[in-house]
Amino acid sequence: MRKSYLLSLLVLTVIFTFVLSAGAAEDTVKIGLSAPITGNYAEFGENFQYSVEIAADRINANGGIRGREVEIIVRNSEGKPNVAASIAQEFVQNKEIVAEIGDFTSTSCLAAAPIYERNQMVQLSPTSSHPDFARSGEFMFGIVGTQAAEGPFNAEYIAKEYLGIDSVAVIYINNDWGVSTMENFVAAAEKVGLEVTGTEAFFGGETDFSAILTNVKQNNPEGVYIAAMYNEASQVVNQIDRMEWDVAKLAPSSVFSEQFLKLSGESGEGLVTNTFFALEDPKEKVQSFIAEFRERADRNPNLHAAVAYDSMMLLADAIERAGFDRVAIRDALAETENFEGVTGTIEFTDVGDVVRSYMIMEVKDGDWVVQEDYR
Amino acid sequence: MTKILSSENLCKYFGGVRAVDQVDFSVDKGEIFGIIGPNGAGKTTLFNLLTGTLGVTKGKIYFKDGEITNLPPQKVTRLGIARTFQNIKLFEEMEVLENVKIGFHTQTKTNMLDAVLKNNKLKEDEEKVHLEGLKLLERVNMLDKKNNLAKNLSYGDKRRLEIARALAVKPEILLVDEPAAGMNPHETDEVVELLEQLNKEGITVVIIEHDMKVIMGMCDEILVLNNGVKLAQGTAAEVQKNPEVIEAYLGK
Amino acid sequence: MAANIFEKIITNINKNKLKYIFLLIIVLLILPFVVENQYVLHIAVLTLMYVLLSSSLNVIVGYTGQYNIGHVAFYAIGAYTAAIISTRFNLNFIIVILISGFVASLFSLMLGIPTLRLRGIFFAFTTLGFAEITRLTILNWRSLTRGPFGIPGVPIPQIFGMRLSTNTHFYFMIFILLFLMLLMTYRIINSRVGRAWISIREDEQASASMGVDTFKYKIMNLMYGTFWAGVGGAFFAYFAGYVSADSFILDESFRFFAMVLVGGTGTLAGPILGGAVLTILPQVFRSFARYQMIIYGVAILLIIHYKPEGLLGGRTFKRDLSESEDN
Amino acid sequence: MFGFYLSQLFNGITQGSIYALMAIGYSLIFGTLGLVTFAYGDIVIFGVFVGYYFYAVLGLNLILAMLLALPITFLFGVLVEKICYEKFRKEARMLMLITTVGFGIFLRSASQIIFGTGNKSIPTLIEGKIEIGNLNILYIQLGIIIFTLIFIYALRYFLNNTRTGIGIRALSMDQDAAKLVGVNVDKSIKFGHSLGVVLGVFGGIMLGSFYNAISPMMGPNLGLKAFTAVVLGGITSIPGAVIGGYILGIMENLAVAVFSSGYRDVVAFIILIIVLVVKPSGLFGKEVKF
Repeated sequence: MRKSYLLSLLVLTVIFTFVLSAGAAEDTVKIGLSAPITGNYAEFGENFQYSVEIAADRINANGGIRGREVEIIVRNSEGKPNVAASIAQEFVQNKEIVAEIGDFTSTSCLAAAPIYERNQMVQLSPTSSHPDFARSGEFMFGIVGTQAAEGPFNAEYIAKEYLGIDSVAVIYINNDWGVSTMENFVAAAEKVGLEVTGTEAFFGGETDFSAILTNVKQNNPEGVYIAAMYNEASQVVNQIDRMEWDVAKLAPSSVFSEQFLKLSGESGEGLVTNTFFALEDPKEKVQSFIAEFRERADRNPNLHAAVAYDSMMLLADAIERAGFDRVAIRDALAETENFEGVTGTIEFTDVGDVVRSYMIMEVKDGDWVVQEDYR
Repeated sequence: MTKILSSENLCKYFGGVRAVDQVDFSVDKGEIFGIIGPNGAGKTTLFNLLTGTLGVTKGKIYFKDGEITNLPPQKVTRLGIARTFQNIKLFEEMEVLENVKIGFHTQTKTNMLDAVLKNNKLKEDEEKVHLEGLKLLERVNMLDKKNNLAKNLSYGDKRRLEIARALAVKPEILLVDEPAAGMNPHETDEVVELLEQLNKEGITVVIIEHDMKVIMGMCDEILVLNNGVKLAQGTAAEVQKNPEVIEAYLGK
Repeated sequence: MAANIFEKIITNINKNKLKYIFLLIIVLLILPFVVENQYVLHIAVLTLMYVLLSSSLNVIVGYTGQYNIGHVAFYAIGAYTAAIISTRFNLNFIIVILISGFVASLFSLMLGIPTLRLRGIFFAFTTLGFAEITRLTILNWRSLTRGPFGIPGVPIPQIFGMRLSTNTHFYFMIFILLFLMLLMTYRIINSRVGRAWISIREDEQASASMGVDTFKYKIMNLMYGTFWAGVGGAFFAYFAGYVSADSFILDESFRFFAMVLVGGTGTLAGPILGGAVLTILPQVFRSFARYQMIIYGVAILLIIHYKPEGLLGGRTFKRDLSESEDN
Repeated sequence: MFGFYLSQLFNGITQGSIYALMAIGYSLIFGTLGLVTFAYGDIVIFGVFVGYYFYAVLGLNLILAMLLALPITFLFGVLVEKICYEKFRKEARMLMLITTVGFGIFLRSASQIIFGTGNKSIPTLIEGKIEIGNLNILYIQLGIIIFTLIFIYALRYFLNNTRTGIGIRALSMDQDAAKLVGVNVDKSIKFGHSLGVVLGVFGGIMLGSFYNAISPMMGPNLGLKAFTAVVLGGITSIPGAVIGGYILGIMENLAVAVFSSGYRDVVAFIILIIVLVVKPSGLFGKEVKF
């Protein structure tokens, strides 16, 4: 009986190939979504998928784009740059796909960029914050704002002005995002006279930060800047608390999520970050997105989810104006003016990224509370 | 008669176990030399020491004019010492002929570059190895099985193939470890005949064997070991008369 | 039963090897002219690349029986060497690929000298450690490797003034590399050197008794295999135009290993089939998004259960590669 | 300065105690099967998630939920053994190596789908701490160390004095010989493997409870650490594995103190290679056939 395993596997393969290549209905407009659905970044990829699908369903409920239904083609990039490049190749080859949303990490976006650029298809990344990404091509767009903007804000307004501290240590995750966040923050700190007492790297998946924190504490900084995603950041604040170290805690917007509160509990109290998406934003479109997201994902959306939603809406807006031609979509996207998303007003710079303005947010009594409005 | 292989005060200890203890012996060129002793007497360990498979704890080993103590096995082989193994160590997933071909390793020179370029050196080597390999197989009556995998051979064939493989090394001295173990009388006779034939051609043979008929019948000289210690060395007749040997074999 | 047909096909292929090899080469040569879908070509390039990599691992694992489970390290070293050299010096890509292979080979020499004396599984542990050390060093040594950012902008290879930038160009590039690799390996395996390698796999002690300097041959074997891993890495750097440490995680090593075992160890054809199956399968299942890796894991388990000796029925390993004691 | 290294040493001991606890189960599995497994971390995390499921979804008492997870993971261990090892016991070791890799991939992805992709928080099992001078020692830390000691002695007793235990020990020395003296090989392997899994899951629960978080992606790293500890200390020597865990923890933390935090694992692996080259059987292991 065992012998039939392989054969059935082969048969399945053949069937799936046919299913995949089978033609689809003519009256849809296809958008590719490249996201890490499995692997270390799976939860972020999952956020992408929920948000983009919510947006697509909205658009379709309102009659689609130019009368056509939006169809999302999801591909799993596993968080690997070379896989993201293969997906890019698949997307550009499929003539029915008019633009792409993704990927999550900057390295994946950068690896896929040459292929999208060569084949003249928009790659709109919701989360790539590396300053080089949007610059890497005409067809590359990033909407989360770059670290070149967020770093100075965190150093100048959060650390110096809001928290009123003069020295800070940086703990950062050793990946493309973390290093870029650290470097931009450190550069900005030097400019505004914020002393950086030390930088310490860790690798994704690390659970024990006591050694790093002991190192950092040596120099007695007044604050700790935690350049990490919420899961590691919550570990860091937990362990700061366990050391009974009374220090100001600040972090980039990546920590803003419900999960952070759950995982850090009381030790997260007083952590300051920035954001351009707030759950208490009274705007109807924001609240209805939050409600819909909660219903599907059973949790509140975070910043990553919000920008993914806006990415789809932005593309829909551009396609509505430009039609279904890939190059025309690129031009329309670049010309976007005053687009009102759930993450505020979006307009692209000449290179294709967005200059964000930020709110200051702090964890108070176990909740994210906006302390200062956009500036 | 000149000495070809000998040892001086040879010892091998495994922790507290004295597997071979202060053994002196010498093999003369051209003879058939038997090593006997009860199980665990240290016969195979002695072979492993002589061929460099195991390092010695103390003592010296000489081959012809030079010392070979603790030389690695491949160097020992290059000097002209070949062996077979008690528990048959063929290259099981290789064909019979290929097994023999490896024996010619030391007599050929092909390196990786020659192989890649498929130059004359490779062709000459391959031709030589192929022809001589076939000759050796013919000698042990296995020509018809040249393309069988070694693992599929019968027990007797495996033993014979091991001897053929060892002969490919073109040894001056051949160490065979229980070549007739597990064979029927007819097969045993064949092996004895083969070894005697080889000896006539000038190869010195050292043999470990449990079958006393075989040993007593063919050996010029015999070394008796017991618990790692040498009991006696001499002709079959001398050994058989030695009271210590009788005691070791028959008990008190 | 249907499965028997599959068996028969395999036997038939084994019988008429030359014919089928010839046929396969013809098909592979025509492929890029017939297939217009760039995605399919892209996957075809990746497939040939993985076949090269799994074949290079097979040289080490399959022919000499050294458990190298850190093969990805040499792939990474090759890729990074190519990326670093080609972005700093204006060298022809053929030279860069060769240098990358040699650098990978050199690292394997450094690893092999102290560790190849270790028996079977212990050598495996050290290769695993080496793979992690390599990846982490790439991430840490920012001045040389740009750390987690990876190295973008690997120049487009050129030959005789022609820019090799399309999938078809890369297809022929990897095809030639793979062809060379297989031809060279075939010749070596059927020579004195290859026999020595295989004899080490079969029984190291007996091999030494035949006069084979087993340590030297193990080193040579490791260096030869890792040379091709380095070449594969360099090709990857050119093909992707971008290298980053995320591509060289331990999972990739296990993937090579799975390819060799799934196809069948110690045969030239095994890793070719294994490499192809395990490269194409995940692509086919990519649209299953979050179920993709589940299917991938199950597929490996099923194939190993169905055919422990590999799809093409290569030899099986002895349970113990260690030397048996005989006292 | 001295105080700094002292507290880093203490950090190392803390982390080492967790590695040590994880290494016990790994060592037992290694001894029983005679092979490394690359699914250990994933299996352990899966087990912890089973407990988490009882606690968070079914609303059971935390300790009860975690205790309930143990017999379930025992049964799960039997299943794993059936899938990954049973058929391949007489085959080459590398087949089992790849089946564990395949199973690890499968289980990790399945866990992400069943339990969600995000980190989950687990409350501390035992709250509170004692202060000695400048050092704060949490009860949970003490608990980890106490359990480690208990396991070493309990396992030693079990392996030396019970029928099943002696069977498992015989297996780790020589499977064929074990069979000859009447050990039920199949039952012993399954039992030994499952026991290792349960010990691992218990370690995982303590780990989750200490760091207050678990995620399906923690598996591979955890498995690699347990593996390193076991190889460092000496394969199949359970006290050796525990000491290996402590050495690993201390080395990693001192590496952060002396070099840079990025090189923490590099140092660990370099030490691993050096130990293997100098003494392949590990620091405290006996010479074994592998």
